[in-house]
Amino acid sequence: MTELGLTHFLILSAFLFACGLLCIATKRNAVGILMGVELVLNAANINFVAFTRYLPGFRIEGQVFAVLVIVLAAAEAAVALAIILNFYNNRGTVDVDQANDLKG
Amino acid sequence: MNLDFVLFTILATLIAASAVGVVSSATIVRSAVFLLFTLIGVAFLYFLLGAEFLGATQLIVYVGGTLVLVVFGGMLTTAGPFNVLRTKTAEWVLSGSVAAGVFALLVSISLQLGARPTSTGDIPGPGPLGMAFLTTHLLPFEIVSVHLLVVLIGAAYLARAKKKAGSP
Amino acid sequence: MDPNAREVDMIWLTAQVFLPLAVAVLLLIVPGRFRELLRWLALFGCAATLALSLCLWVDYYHRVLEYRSDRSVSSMYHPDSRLDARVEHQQSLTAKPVPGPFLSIDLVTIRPWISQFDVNYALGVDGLNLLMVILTSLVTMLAVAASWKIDDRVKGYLVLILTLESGVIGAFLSLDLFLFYVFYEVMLLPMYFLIGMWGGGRRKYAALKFVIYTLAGSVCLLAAMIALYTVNVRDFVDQNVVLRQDEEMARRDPSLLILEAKGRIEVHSFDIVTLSKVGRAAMLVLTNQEHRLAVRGVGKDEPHQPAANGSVELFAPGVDREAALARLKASPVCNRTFQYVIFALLFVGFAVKVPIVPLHSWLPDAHVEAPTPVSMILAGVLLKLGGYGLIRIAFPLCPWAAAELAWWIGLIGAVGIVYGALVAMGQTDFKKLLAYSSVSHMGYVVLGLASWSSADNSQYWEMGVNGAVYQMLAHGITATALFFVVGVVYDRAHHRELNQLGGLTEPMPVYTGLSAILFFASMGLPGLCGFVGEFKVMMAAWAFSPPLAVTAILATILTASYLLWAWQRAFLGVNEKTKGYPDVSAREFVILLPLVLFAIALGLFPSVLILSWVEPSVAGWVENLAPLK
Amino acid sequence: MPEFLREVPGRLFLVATLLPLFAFAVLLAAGTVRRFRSPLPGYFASFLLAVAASCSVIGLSWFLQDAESLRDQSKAMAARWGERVEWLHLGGWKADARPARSIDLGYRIDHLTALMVTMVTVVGTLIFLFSLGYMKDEQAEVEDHHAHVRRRGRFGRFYLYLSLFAFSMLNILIADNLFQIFVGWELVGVSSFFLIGFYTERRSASTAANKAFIVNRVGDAGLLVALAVAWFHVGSFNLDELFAKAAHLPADAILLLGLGIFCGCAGKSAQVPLHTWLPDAMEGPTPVSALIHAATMVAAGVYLVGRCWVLFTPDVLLVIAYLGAATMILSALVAVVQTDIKRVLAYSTCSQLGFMMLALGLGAWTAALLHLLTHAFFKALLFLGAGSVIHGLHHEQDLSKMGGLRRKMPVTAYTMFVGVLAIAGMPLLSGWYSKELILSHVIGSAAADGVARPLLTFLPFLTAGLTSYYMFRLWFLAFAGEPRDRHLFEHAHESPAVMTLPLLVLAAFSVGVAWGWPVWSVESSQLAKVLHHAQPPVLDVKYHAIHGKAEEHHLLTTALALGVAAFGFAVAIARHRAGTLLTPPRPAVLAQVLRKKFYFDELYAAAFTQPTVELAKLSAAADKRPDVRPFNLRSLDGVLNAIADSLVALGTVVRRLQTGQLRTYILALGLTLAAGLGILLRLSR
Amino acid sequence: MVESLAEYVPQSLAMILAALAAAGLVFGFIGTSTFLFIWAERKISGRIQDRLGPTRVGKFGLLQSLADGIKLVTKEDFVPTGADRLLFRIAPYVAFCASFAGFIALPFAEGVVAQPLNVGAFFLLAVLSSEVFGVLLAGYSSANKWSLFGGVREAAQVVSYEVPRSLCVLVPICIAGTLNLNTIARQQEGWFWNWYVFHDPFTFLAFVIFFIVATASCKRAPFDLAEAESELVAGFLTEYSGMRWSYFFLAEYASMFAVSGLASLLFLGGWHTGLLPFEPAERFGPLFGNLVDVGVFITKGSLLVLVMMWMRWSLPRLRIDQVMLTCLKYFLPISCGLLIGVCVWQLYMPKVLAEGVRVVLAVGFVVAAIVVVLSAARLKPSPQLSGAFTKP
Repeated sequence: MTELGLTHFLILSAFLFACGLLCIATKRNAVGILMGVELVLNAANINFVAFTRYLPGFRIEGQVFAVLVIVLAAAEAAVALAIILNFYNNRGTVDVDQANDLKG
Repeated sequence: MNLDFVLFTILATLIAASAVGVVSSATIVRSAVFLLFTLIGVAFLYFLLGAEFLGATQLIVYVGGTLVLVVFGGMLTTAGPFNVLRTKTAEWVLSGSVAAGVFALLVSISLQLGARPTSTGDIPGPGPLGMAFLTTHLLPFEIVSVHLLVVLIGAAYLARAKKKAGSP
Repeated sequence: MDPNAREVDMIWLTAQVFLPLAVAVLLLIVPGRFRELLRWLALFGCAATLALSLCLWVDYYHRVLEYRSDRSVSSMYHPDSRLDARVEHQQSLTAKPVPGPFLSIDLVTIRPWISQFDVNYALGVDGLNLLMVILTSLVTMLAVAASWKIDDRVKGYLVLILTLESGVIGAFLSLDLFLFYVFYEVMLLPMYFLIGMWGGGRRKYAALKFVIYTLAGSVCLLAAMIALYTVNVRDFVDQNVVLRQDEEMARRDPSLLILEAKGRIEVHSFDIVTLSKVGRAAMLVLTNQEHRLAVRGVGKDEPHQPAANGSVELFAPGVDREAALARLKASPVCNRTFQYVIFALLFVGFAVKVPIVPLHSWLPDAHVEAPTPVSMILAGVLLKLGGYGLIRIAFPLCPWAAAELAWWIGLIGAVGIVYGALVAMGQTDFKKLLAYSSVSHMGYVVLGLASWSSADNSQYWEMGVNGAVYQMLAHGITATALFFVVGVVYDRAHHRELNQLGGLTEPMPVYTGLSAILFFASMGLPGLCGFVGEFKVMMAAWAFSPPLAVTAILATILTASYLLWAWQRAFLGVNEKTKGYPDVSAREFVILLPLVLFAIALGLFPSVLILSWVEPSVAGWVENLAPLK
Repeated sequence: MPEFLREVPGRLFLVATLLPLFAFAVLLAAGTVRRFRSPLPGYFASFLLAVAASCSVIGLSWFLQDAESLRDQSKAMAARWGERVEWLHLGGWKADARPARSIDLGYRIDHLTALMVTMVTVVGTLIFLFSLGYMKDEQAEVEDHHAHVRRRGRFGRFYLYLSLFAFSMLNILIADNLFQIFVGWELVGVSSFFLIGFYTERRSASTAANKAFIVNRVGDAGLLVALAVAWFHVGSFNLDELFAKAAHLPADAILLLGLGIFCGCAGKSAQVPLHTWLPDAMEGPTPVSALIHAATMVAAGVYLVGRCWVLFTPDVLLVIAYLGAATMILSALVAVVQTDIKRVLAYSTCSQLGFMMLALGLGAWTAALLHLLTHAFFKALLFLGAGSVIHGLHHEQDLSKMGGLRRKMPVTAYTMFVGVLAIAGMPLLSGWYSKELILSHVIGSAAADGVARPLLTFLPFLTAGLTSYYMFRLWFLAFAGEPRDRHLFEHAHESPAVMTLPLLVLAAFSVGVAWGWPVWSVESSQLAKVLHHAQPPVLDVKYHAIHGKAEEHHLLTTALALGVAAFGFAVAIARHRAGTLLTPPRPAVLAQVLRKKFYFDELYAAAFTQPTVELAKLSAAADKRPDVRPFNLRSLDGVLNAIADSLVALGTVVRRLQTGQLRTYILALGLTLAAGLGILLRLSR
Repeated sequence: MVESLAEYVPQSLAMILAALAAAGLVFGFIGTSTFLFIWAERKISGRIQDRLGPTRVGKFGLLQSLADGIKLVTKEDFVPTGADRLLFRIAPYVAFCASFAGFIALPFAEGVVAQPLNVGAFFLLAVLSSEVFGVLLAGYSSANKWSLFGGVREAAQVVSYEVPRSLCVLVPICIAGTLNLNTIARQQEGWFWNWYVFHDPFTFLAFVIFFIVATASCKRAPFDLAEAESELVAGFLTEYSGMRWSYFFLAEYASMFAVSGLASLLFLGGWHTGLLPFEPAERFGPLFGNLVDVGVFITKGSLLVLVMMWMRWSLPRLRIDQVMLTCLKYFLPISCGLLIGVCVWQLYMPKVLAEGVRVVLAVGFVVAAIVVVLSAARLKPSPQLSGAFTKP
């Protein structure tokens, strides 16, 4: 295990993913949830780049995907923030527990 | 025990610790700071893996752009100084166990995956990447471009200052 | 065959299907305030569609007569009238573009559409669906003419009707399950809006009910379709296709031996003709008659001269019979449950449309709430799609289950006849009464189809199917007309309550006269169109099961009762309220007259007008299935 | 004579058949032209039917010549007097498979057909003529006193229906196959429907029309069964083929075939238990009653039984005989108490038809059909006479208001008296010949078999007596004695010549149509001899013994028949003298039963009509209930709605899962992910 | 360097050592230059404001910065009540680390770079843009509303200006076809008209805009809205004192030099003099040549820094809305247009014409500059100022 390999990155990414999940699941602040999403996306990206490195078939594709993910994450953050701001304008809070209009 | 491994260990520790920090921080800006470290760590992880372009992109887009936006948003929407929204312990336990379960499963899958023979090699630089974007992966590239345009307009629309009725 | 004929077929059929849609698009461009222009455009569009289908018909009829008069080919004129023969030819052309000499009276076009899923753009005309297409275009044209009074959102209304026509014609003509399904759904939406936006008081309820029922039916259809798609049909399609796939596979994975690859090839298809062959083969296997399964001769362009030794040539030329048989027996298609389930799904899918009794509940609502022209289309055309689906899809695709369940299907049909008639008798709403009479009349269609007689008595079955087809046509004519009749009186009275009508004879003599003919046509009076189909069905049903036939025969009494009762209540007697009603206007007369004339002409000359060119197709259909039992 | 008629003279009859159809078509087309009510349609239709009548008379004479000259050349005969054309082709498209089957249309003329067509066209022409006068009112606007409305005249429409009827009736007669007969069967049914319901404003009329059609449909259903059996077992509807193959059919098939055909005939000929429609059918205009419900259509049943006699097994024949007897006696009894002039005649018709059926059932084929022909003439005469009376009395039909009318309308009175005499079996009048023949056959069969079936032996004589009684009763009530309603009497008048002329002609026919030489010998009736040619050959063989016995007891029969008739006449005249013709029979129960026509209508209403209507209402309710309550499980629609409702209820339960809390969703997502990963792991192992 | 070290010590150790050495050098350069720049700034401001500036400590007041430094180091490290202590403390380091990291990829001469990167330009932009984070945190964690305003302004401003800055950087990169700064500099070897700034009118404009935008992103006046003494006390710096305060200044001056260095690398020929048509390192030997190169590079960078200072004391501060407006409504579209323009130029301009334009542009600029300088030299100092030169 001392030789650096794919597994290490995958485990790191899994940890990041779990943290992201936990972050989304526990934060009540909408911005915090957004951060959790970023963590999850980063976890995915780590995987992509690790595959790029360690799997010959992914030399380009892994990077392409990682770039796309980064770009989309930025876009997502922008839209999410716009939504959050709107929500804040309407409700005066960013507590997602207040955002229960979809309650069945 | 080579340098790469050591560097990886350091970076991984940084990333993991600050990720934990993100989760456990009570205030949003602190979370953001920890996230900053995570992201930077990830960026350096890319450098470590040889994906310089990606690392730089991660820095410029995530750290310089996204995260600033996030913090910005956090500041704009915080009702009072260092506002804290707490979650119940039960929820923490529940979410924590789910996350732990997912982590465990992912790790076991990772072990299986990592056990397969892999090969290393240089990662292509920005040139081939750009070529790929303009040739074989043109469609996703274009989709993302359009997507960005839509996001630009959409975000501007959503966040625009709404004229209150009565105000000029 | 003339190689250009393929292109010609393609153009004809495509035009037939999409002409109404094109007109609809044209209407979209015209600004909504030119109402008269919109109406005339739509009418001309429908008339053009009708003209097109009549051209097809003239051509088709001409060829039928030609073949029949030409004794030198008399031995083969029959096979040529079978759509599947033509389809096979066409498919082999798609696989290997070497046109061979071939004579056919059917029009077929097959083009790859979604080749990943083996979906073809396959349209074909034989007697069966040509009849339905003509009926559709006629009824739609009259419906558009009947819509002249609709002033509310005329443009959308006309566009929807034209779209509907496209969908219906497409569904009638398509030879590919997937394409059929697409058109089937295309039809659904305009109908929903037509009922839901231009309907009567409870239109939303009715429209929703219609959609839910139809969707439930089409979901069944979809499930069956997908299940059938999983069937490996490699032994039934042109072997060039298999060869090509073999090469492809070997190229992709060089480690695979050619032989090994060949064993692994799976060909899937949505093609109705191919799948029906599989169905027939499965039936032979399931009835322990697998020794009769045979491989078709190579280069035999006149297919299926029924072999003297009773063998049924289903496997494509060049197939190893033993291997194919083994593959067939191993595949789930030879599983009884599979067959039953598929058939049940298909049957339910179409039963909703027919509608067959426990599934008919949408029909009265939809009919009652729909505006008159839409009711006309609904009764005249859409119900036929169910019957047509049973003929074209449900029976050929699962012949074994159909044969096993034939008696029950017949029973359902008979029950439908009686039940529909009884419920109709209990109605006081004129339109509802007609709606239930549709249920009753379509029961004859089911009964006629179900009279599966064994090989020796196959003429009776043929007669039954003929009768079913004719009954659909007749019902198309009479129901359309009767709904219009109701519409006419509704325009004057603004209600449809039978007990408050009455005494229409005196103020509206011409209307009464025309209605009388239609009523009696619907009742099955000899000399009018309703009789021929019912009579044939009864005769066929007797050969199949006398109790069912007796039920159907006795139901004629009920039919007479409720129609006469309605007649008495609506037209006879004295009613102060109806005294001032004007007689039919010129427009109404012009709409009713063709239908009345058809009702008479079809009753007097069924053979010359219809059956002489429909029957070859029906005969081919029966001849495919009857020898299996 | 055109060439095409000379080659195939049978076409004369075809022309005779199609001429009314032509009239029908022309009138139908003209009907769309508004305000079409000049007398023209009547003249047109009458003229065409007269042409048809002359065609058929010529045809008859040619046929009789041919029948003599080509006696032994059945093939040539068939070629000259029959043709077929394929109407519907079925199956058999393949060169190698079973032969094609087709439903053919065709005609075949034999003695019976020729005579019947002639009778129908001649009687029809007379009735058409009569109607010109009778329906004259309809040429202008009409005040309907029953329904109290003014309405347009329907002169053209009347002739439209009559023409359709004439065509359909002739179609039945000339048809060479069961299918065509069925078609005609239905068509006469529908024209009868329209004619009975001619006065559409009257509820009774339209109800009677419905009743007639529906009861006829019951009969037609039987006929359909027969058709189905024929088609399945023989593969053809052609009568000759059916006759040829009848012997080889399975027993149950032939039984079903016979019963089915008889069922059709019973419906058309108003035999018990399907007889109830005929009296009600008198709602139509009187010429219609004369034409359809006396002379022709109702006779079609008898005709068909005669036509298909070969197809009946002894069992079926017995059924026919018994039902005929029942019809005969029951109707006769009911007729005794009727006071409506047309109803008396209607029941009399029923009774006479039963008489014919009985005869057919017993094998008196020639006699029955002879009676059919003679009855057509004198019953048409009687009905037209009644029509004339009604016309003269301004649509008053009640016998109890008439009386002494012979002074006001002598032609009608005396022509009708001829009719009464004929039906009562006055010797040397046409009715006598046929009745004598039948009764002698009855006696013959009784003598041959012993009095095995006493009812079948005695009832005909009883009926003969009753017939005599009620017919004379009718005449006396209407024409003899003093007028019972002064006012009515004052305004009564003799009918115009266009109406009395047909009466006179028919009276002449009623007297002499069955004559032969010597006139006093029943056996020498010319008409019977001609008819005898058409009799199925097997009959002579089967009933040889009976015929012998009948010859033997001929005088006895004559005496008996005359006796009962005279007795009936005597009773009638006695009661007339006593003025008790209108008093009901003594036991009040009997009177009630008779007045209620043996409760048939009530029985049917209770047993069939009401239950069906109730069932219909029940099914309608079971299909859909107007109230849309949730979980209404008592109707199909309700069940479906209940399913929908329960789905909605399920939805309300399931929607609680949607907390609206983001974190819940994320947890669910996480769990799903974990589950998915777990499955993945499991699978990859 | 790593290779030569690796001959004596293990590979990994050699790398660590090399990294340490590079870090030390960079840190040293930053410290030294900051001292000098602060002195220069004060001197220049003094001159521009018609006064002398520091004169007491050392010759020309050269050691003034050192004295200030000592003062700052000895000041109390003060954290206001209610502040987020952790964030308050790390904010200066974040800011400084970002600027510092920029130097990692900044080549001073051929191969004289801490870590040669293929995506150097990109990396430089990336790390420099993250400097804003420190400011933001500082503003937030101070629990002071002026600070918060400053931080938020800074965030908005920097994030916005980053876009035109990156676009302007792309202009020379489009010509060079690489992100490697070393290569870009090498491509501008030779006469000064080989500099990308004179490549075509678009690059010329791009340089101008880049310089303005870079000034803004270093939150230098007239874009120093984050501090804005007249409005926000001292903006994000309000609550800071001592070492932490000085880290911000280190960061600011470092990033000033970093962007100036980037500008000179991208537009002004990097370490090439522009007057010698050859590579000094090849002609004068690696050591001397590199020294010359480094000198040239530092000179160029410092000159640009001086221009920034000149601008600071010459122009009034803009309002925050004007700042944003300038960026979003003018610089952004202009820089987009420049990017497109330079691409079109490269693709469709005939070679000869392009060369002509380049020479005309370069020579014209130089001539214009000389004319301006000469005419400026003829100007007499103002009477008030003239007194300053005379000893009191």
